[in-house]
Amino acid sequence: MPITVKFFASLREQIKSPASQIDSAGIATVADVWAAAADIPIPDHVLCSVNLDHCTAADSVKDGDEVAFFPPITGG
Amino acid sequence: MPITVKFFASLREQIKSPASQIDSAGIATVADVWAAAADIPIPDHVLCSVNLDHCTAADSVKDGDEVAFFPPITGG
Amino acid sequence: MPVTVLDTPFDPLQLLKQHEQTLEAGSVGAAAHFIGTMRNHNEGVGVSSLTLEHYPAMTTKELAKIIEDAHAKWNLIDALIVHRVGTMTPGDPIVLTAIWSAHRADAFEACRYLMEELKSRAPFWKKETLADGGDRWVEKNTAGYT
Amino acid sequence: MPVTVLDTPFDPLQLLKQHEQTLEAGSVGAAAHFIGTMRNHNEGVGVSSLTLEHYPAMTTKELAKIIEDAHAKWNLIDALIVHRVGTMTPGDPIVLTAIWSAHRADAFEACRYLMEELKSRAPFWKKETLADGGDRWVEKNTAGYT
Repeated sequence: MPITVKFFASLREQIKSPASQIDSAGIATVADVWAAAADIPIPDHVLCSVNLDHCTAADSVKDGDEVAFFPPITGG
Repeated sequence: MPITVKFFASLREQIKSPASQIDSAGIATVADVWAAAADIPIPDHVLCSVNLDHCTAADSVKDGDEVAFFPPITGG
Repeated sequence: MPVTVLDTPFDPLQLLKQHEQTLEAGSVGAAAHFIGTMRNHNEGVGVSSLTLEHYPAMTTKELAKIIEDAHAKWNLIDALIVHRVGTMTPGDPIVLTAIWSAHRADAFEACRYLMEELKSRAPFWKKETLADGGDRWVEKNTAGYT
Repeated sequence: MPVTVLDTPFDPLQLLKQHEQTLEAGSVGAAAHFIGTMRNHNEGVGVSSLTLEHYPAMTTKELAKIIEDAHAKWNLIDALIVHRVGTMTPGDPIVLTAIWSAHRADAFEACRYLMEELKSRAPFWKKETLADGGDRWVEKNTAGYT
């Protein structure tokens, strides 16, 4: 199964051709997902989630996970 | 002019025949007003006001003032 | 009027709606409301009705001062206090405090300030009629805002 | 449902009225509400519209967790969060948080907690369309509840 990848808000606009799915081969962490899916280095202050839970870039990722990257939250 | 005296809530019920007006002759403080108007010693925790402002029993009183005594506040 | 004392039941949400219509739309970013309502029990005992006595002239003056103090402490667009007096039954609203401001910290803090100051400074007293037919003055004061 | 995300305008006071009807009258002693509305300016610049993007599945999950956490921290009868998404204009409500409890401290503290946690944990992002026609993402995060 592939890993699903999502980018939100300003981050989505900064990345020219984001991948929405990547192969899990060779992917161990959230940081690896970024490197495989985005065409720019990971910016400071980027937030991330695995399967809808907040996480850090060092957290591990497995086949079938949904990984999302987003800028600081500004709702409310 | 006399001094107007008011007692509120449980305090009003504790005093058998409260005076609603007293002569200002010989009255210097709020405590003097109590002694002239009430038939019991001043209980602990009684609050008071002179002309609608919170005060202490030691505050001074003059002709024409309105002095009130009341138990701890329980509104809201 | 920012301060209202009523001897008949009131609908807090209706009053808030009316009051909002007096404010400039687009300037308000935050509103905080507090509503206190009569419960059917207190300190483990059933309560069937509540009578609120007050010192009318002082109440109005003190509530207006509390609002003035809140405006001095925070950056507020508007403030409202409504308090019921007389005899009420469980479920009846007793008190409404509301703040409108540009930013949320002012609204939250000032709304709580209105309630805590009201509870320590505004001359209201509660007498409960209990489910068993007896009555009692509520004698417990509550701590001020710190 | 304690958590609602809406892509159309909503009336906070109307929703509060509806929700109150589901609660047992006489058990609630305190209600605290917060309403955030869109202002027509931000950081000194006129704003003509605001678009809120979110991460739907995560938003719902995170808001439900915030309510669960509030119930664990305070003694609450009920809690409500409503959040708008999509494009809105000045004066439109953005967010509503509400708490019903027996006592006021729980209501005040939990209502603020809902807002502060929402602002730091729930995946929403604001993009402003400015009065001069340009647009900008709001990039400033706000401090959590402490």
